[in-house]
Amino acid sequence: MELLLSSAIGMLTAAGVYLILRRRSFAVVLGMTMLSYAINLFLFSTGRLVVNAPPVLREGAAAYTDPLPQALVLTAIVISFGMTAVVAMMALGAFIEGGDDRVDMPAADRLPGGSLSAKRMSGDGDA
Amino acid sequence: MSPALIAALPFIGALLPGLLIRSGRDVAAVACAAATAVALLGLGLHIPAIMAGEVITARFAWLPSLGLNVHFRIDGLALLFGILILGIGLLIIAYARHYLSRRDPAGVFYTYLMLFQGAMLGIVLSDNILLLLVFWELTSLSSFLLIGYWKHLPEGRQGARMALTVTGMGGLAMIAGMLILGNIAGSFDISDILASRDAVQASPYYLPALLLILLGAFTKSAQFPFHFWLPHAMAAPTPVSAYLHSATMVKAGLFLMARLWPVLSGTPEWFYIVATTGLVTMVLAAWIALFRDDLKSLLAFSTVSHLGLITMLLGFGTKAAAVAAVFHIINHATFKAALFMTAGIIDHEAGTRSIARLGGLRRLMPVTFVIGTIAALSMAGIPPLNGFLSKELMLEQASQADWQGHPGLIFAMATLGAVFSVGYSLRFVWQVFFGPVREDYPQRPHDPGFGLWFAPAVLAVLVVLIGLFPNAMAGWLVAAAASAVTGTAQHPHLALWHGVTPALIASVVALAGGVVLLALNRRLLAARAAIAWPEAKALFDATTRAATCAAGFLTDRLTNGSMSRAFAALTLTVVLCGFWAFSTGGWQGATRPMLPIQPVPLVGWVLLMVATCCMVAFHRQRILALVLVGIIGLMVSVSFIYLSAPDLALTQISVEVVTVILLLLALNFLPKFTMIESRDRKRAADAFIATLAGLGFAALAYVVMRSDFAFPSISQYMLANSYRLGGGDNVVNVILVDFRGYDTFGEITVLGIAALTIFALTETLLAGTSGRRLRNWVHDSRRAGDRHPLMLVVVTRLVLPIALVVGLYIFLRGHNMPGGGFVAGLVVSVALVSQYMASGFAWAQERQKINYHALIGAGVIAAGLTGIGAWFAGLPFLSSAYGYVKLPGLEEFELASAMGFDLGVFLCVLGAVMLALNSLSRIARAAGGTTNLDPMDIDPSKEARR
Amino acid sequence: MSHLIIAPVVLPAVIGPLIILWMRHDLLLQRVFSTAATAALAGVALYLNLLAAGGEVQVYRLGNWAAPFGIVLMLDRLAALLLLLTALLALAVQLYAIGSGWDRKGRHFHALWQFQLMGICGAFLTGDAFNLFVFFEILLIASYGLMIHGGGEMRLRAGVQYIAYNLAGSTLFLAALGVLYAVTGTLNMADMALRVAQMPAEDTALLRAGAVLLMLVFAIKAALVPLHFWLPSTYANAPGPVAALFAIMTKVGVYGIIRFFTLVFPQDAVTQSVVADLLLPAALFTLAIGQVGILGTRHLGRLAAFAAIGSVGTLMIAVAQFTPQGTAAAVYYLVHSTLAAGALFLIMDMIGARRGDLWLRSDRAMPDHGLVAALYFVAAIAIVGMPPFSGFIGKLLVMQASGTAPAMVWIWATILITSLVAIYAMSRAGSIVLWKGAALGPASTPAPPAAGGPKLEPDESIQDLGDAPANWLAIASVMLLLSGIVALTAWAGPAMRLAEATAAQLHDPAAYVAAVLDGQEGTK
Amino acid sequence: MIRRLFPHPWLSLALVLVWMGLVNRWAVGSLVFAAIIGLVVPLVTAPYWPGANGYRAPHRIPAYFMMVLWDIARANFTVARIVLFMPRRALQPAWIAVPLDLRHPEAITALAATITLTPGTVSCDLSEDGRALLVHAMHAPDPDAVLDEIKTRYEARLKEIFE
Amino acid sequence: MIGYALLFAYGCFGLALLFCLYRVVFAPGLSDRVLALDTMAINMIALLTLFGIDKGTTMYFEASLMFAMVGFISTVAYAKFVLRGDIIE
Amino acid sequence: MIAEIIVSVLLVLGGFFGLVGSYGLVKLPDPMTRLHAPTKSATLGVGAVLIASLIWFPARHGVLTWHELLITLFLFLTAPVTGYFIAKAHMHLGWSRDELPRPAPGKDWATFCDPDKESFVDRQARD
Ligand code: NA
Ligand code: NA
Repeated sequence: MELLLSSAIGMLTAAGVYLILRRRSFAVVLGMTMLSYAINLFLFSTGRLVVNAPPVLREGAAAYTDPLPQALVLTAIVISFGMTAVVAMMALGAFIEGGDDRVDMPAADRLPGGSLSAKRMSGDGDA
Repeated sequence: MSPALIAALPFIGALLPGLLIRSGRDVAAVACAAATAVALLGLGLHIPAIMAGEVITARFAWLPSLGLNVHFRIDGLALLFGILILGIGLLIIAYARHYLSRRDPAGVFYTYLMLFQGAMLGIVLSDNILLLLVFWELTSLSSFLLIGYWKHLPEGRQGARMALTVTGMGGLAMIAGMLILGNIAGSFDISDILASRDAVQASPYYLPALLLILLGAFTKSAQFPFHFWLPHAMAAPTPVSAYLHSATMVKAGLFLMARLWPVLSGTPEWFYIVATTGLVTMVLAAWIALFRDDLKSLLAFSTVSHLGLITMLLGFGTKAAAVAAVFHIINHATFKAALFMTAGIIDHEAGTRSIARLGGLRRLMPVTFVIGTIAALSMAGIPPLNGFLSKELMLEQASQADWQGHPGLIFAMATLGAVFSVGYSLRFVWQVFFGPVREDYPQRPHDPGFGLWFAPAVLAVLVVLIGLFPNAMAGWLVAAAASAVTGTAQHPHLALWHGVTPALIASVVALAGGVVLLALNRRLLAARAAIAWPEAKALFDATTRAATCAAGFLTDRLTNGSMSRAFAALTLTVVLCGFWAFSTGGWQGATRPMLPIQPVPLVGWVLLMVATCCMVAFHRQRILALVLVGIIGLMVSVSFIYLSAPDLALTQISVEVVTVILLLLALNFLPKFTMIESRDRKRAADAFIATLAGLGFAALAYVVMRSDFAFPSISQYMLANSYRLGGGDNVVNVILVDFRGYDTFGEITVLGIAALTIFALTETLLAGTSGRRLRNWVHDSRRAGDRHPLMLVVVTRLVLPIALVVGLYIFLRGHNMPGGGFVAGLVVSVALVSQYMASGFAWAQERQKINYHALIGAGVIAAGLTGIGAWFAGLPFLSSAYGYVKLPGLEEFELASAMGFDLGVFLCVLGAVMLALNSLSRIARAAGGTTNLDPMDIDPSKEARR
Repeated sequence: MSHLIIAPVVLPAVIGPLIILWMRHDLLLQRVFSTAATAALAGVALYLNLLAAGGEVQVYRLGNWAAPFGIVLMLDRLAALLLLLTALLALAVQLYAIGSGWDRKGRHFHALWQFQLMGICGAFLTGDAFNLFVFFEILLIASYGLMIHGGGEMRLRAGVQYIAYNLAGSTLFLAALGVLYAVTGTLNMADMALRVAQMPAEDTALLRAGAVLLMLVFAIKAALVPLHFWLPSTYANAPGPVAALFAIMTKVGVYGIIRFFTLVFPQDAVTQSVVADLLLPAALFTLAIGQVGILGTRHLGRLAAFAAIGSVGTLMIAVAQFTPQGTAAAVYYLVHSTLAAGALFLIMDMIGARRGDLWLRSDRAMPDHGLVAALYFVAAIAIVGMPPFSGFIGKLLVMQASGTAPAMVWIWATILITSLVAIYAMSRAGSIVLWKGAALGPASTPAPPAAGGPKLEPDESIQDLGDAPANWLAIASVMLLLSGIVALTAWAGPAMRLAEATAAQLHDPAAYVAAVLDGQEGTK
Repeated sequence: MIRRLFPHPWLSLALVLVWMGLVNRWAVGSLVFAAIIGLVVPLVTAPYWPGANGYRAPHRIPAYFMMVLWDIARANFTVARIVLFMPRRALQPAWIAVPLDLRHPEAITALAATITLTPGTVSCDLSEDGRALLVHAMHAPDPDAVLDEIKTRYEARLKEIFE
Repeated sequence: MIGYALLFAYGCFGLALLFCLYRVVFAPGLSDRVLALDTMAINMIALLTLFGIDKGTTMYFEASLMFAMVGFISTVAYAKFVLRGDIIE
Repeated sequence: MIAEIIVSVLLVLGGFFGLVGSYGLVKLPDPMTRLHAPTKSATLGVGAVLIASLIWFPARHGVLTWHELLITLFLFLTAPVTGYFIAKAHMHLGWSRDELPRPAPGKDWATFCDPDKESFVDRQARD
């Protein structure tokens, strides 16, 4: 079981990283989602794996699984949901404002006029 | 007067022009002059004590733990420089009052000038090398401001930058040198350092310290090869040139060498570095000065040359040479300041400083002529002026110096320098004042008013007086200063006539050579013009431009806005660092047995892996990718259930659906497909990085799962006390609302903020240009009819109330069974979403106005108030101290106070989710949406009723 | 136990929602309440400094739970100092935002501002590793909202990058916490310190991995090379006052490293080489990249951003010494660089408001420049570390603290050479923009854009700032920040004594641990 | 007054049952709580369910429900046989337009649901005037028979119940 | 006997999940995939119920209920997206 | 014992129909036909398993739970709507109006209606 879960975590991570390395914001959002699945599973697994021993107190239960990582994962799920919502909205906003959904900053962020040909203008006008 | 007050007076003076900004330039000048005069007076009061060999000190702690303290000392050297700074400063203030035109902001000028004066005075009065550093850099800064005073002049701006850069570089090197020096000596106080000569010179760090400090001194004093900045600083107004670039600032380097002379000098390293640099500078700069056309430039190079001369003298390391150096400092300050002022007057009156356009001013400006000629002849070393005296001393010392076993070398070079010196001095006098009166001056020159020639006249008188009566006029000062420099009492005898010495012969040779040079001047100029000399400014500009371009290239290429690169760097860093950290530690191997693999979980695993692969493969088909995300989320939730985490499964699956809805809302506008943009090589590289990350994280997870806790987990306590102290059977929920309720408080805040951010962004989008763009939006796909299908509307009429009841159930049961406020909030949100999907947002919102802002606010406040409530019981925030209340006759739920907290969670989650969805759907509605009046588009019963 | 310890979190956490609930349509009310709350926060922070000045670590046990089981807030000198710094910076910058009218350019500015403060204060106060994550998220999400305040394409794009990158950072944070929990079985930092110290030497691999991941998390926030790529675009595109507030955000990362690697993983722990081998080179590169960036960039906003990166580099050099002397220097320099970077961002905003854009181009007039130029001059001196301001003192302290380090030559050379680059770059930028711009005069119009390039539109949102009313408030707030620098310079001695006491407390974690875990009568 | 308090009495009853099923405890306290829920929740959701109307013969619902259950069980076997054993080529799917006599949305929904739940047929769409239902049959060699069954077996009964 | 029956049912629904996966991956159109996803959720409910019978616990009821709700909502959302683009209009 | 037999039969039955339903998803030739299969696993497949559970808990553990019944009813309530929507999506994506029977002369199915020519009163969105 440990092998299954860890390989699944690895697979989700790889998928997430690959998608995040794409150039369109939607792929990046999907990658974020994948990554958060991976991390949630991982964080959960730090309580180690137990089948059918949920941490809900009841008569005659022999053992319970570790409840703490579960609480942490819950918090993490919620937070990553909020973050995903914001990034999706922001990607949408950037798309509507800019007309494409690339994630890379356009050259105009770094260079006046957005092109290297404008370098002269930005240079030391004294020279 | 305390040395500290003396040092502070110029700074106080610097404030005055600002405070008196409306009073005009006379008031500013008088205020500054008064401050300077008071400081000079204060300094003068100490003369008797200093002559008696005392050192006046003032000590204030500033940063004792670093050794940076406000320690001042006035000894002979400080006195000498102090008198120069304040005395000439006074003259400059007077001169500048008449020099500056009405358009120039005089207040600003005087502020800068006084700042500089204070910084310079601080340098010479410091008894702490770190404090000295502070003032040192301040002179660079104030000189930057003064050189760039005429902002409209490109030369001014460039010269200011160049001066700042070069002297700044030296200053930075000096920081290191001073720190090393202080650490060797064990103190940063000059008094202590001066006493630790042996320790310093024996230290292995002596040479680095020496080099670094000298770098500072040489750049400041414009020594070769750092001399090039000074001529370009001549773009400054002439009072500045006269003050900073002849009399004071450039002498800071000399001052420093003199100040540290007892500690650093006397070694071969010192001699060869300092004396050689000085010699080369002296000769080279004098040679260059011969050819300058600009008066101020000529004077600037001559200044460089004379600074080289003094540097060389200090470099000799002998006491007699030190005396000569000190004396020449005085003399140079007097004649050079006078010359600069003269040049300024000529510029002011004739409208040009170009020698080629001048000549014949002797008749038109007799006063100026007299002053300028006296000063220039002193510079040339013509007796009986003061320049002659110190030059004789210099030549005397040079004749005794030995360079690598070549005894006459330095003497010969020094004589050559003297020849050039005479040459350019005579050229200054001859080509400016003599010759026929011209008709083509830019403006008709005549002698200026008293205010302008008074200051140089004073200096010229001093030139003559010191030359005639050296011992009376300057002997005492030289003695005091030289004593301070050498550390032993000096009683130099200054005289015009020492007999026929090698120095005298050299002087005569110099005079003769100078006359010859003047005669050959035109031919020399032509010859020099024919050869392409490396222009220092061009070199500097090329260097800085290359540095700027390189920096720009590096910065633009490195931080090029590519997120992919940023992530690749992050991923690789994490993987490599993680691997390195892990592999350099010890792992005992697996200590936990593996759980057996059951077939059904195996199926789930296959599903998850395949879905993930497909997701990557098909991510360009965005809706499909979203469906696959749904499957992956489903599988993750199920695995939570299988591995004993029902709460997680509930949360994951409900978050999942809201996420999908949210992304669908966004995807409505985004392109539905992604182009292939990356080249194969990039994709392969990305895949490699991704695989690396996947393998790394999988390995980490595997190791974690197979290792036991090294210590018992704190969750044992939570399991044991969840019911007894937390009042709930569902330990996860008790952790969430009680043990770690503070986390949850933060978490709902995050959600609330997320929603507010989304709302604010929506508002911004709808209000701005994109609002217009949205209203003209054309959807890229064909849309089906029937927006609000009858069947969905009808079923929702049942599903919504049922879901609300389920939400209530999950909320109330959460403390004891899987569930809780968070999941309940999501369930209710999803239920409301189904209503909105069925009949449209606007229709539903019109019927039941739910203020989502208020829900968020109320939720956070409710959770917060539950926490604050504990304060009234004297307990910390979020203490659930109320115990339990059973509602009689009703459902038997235990109402722990934590439930109030959970209610806050519920409200906040509901409000946040709905506000976010609402905001997103508002964008869609702005894009040409319509609002329906009926819950369903097709309603046959309506006709029947009609 | 004073309930005021939690006030820096609860106060903004209550004011923020109140603003949303009752004042969301009334800007004046928002301004009054928000400013009052920030001022109150500063007051509380001042009180907490007095409380911490006794040298005793104060513990606040949330929910009245005993220490490793519940969450604790910890107030020591460092936390108190950073709270005060945050509150003062926030107050000044908030006044600027009001004075310049930035808070009118979008919705919920003040609510987000309060939440931002809540997150930062919570992060400084918490004694629980996972709770630190939660408050990191609060401060991050609020910063997302603030960053895109006012909208605009470039800002939104930069925002997407900023979020995405920090989401990756959050993921990493969780991974690190997971590993640390899986090894130590605890989340309380003091308890973790105790357990790490008892860790058997042959079982250190996971712990080391966890420590290095945690360090990388903080390195992302602190923008250490090569994890700094997110910063320039973010800060350059954020609204001026927001970027100024962000000056404290990188310091949160620095705080994390100081806290964890003095308390949980001190120098003698099994994780020692994790930090020693990685942090210093990263710091040096950060300094170099930052200062070179100042010279290399053509945009004043990015210039300030690179200056912020460079100052983090200097700061981390001091931190990476992990000696009391180094930490003391770091604390001093931290305060300085926060104020200086904050002021610089505000000044850049003022310049942008007067010129119409922030490109470093010589054909733009700079009207009404005298005061702005003076402010720029002071801030530039402060940020590049020239005398007389605290930047110089800080630089001396950092150099002196690293004077006995093996890599001393590298450290000093990097600091000094990059300082030169920065000095040249700042003087170049200033003389082009302010001197040349002033010489151009107010009447001159911008030159037409270069052929071939897209049309360069002045940022509309900035343009109308120039005639915003109450601009004196904006100038006063910048002066407030700069006067902080002056005070830090003038009272360098007392400030350094405080820093040294802070460092001494940090390097004696036993007292901290004892304060948390001992004497827990009356808790559940 | 009663009408305003109980806008949808049948819904209230259903919710009481749902609550009792959820808490899974037949105690008086639960029942009281369920009653409160039955009162409040329909009131809250009433705005979304305008123009409620009473049903003519609600007592026939259980019988109809049992009949549908039986049909589901029966049809399941038929469909299983088709899925498992019938070759693809032999399959004769058909679109059937069912003209509707029903007018009430609830009734139409109930009919559509019945059609979908009984294996072999799926209700796919409504006509633009709401007077016909589009049904897809998986294997209908004789579409008219299917149409006939729908009309007589289900629609007629639903009309009795609802209208 | 119940053990074998459980095993059989586990196998059936597990296999059913794989069939659904096949249809998700190899489908001519989006609606088929949505259908497969919906079916998957329903099969999951069955598996959960089997798991509950197997382990003798009712702990997983809430999860089943949630799966049912979520399956419904998300299927409607996907379909509505295909039909109209805007799912909340 | 009798309960066990009943439960076992129901489980086998449920498993069988669940499998058949999903198998149909694979086997059946066109999307519209495939739509029929899973509605079966939703009804009888899951239904049988849920009823087995409903019987099993009181019989074996002595606890009566109505939860399964609730889930069954909920599925019965919602499955027609999901089927309806997926069918509409099919029609929208893959069918033209000429391939389908007309509801009445001159009338069309709702999915094919021109969304701009609605028969009811609309007003422009106000915000
Ligand atoms: Na939580
Ligand atoms: Na889903």
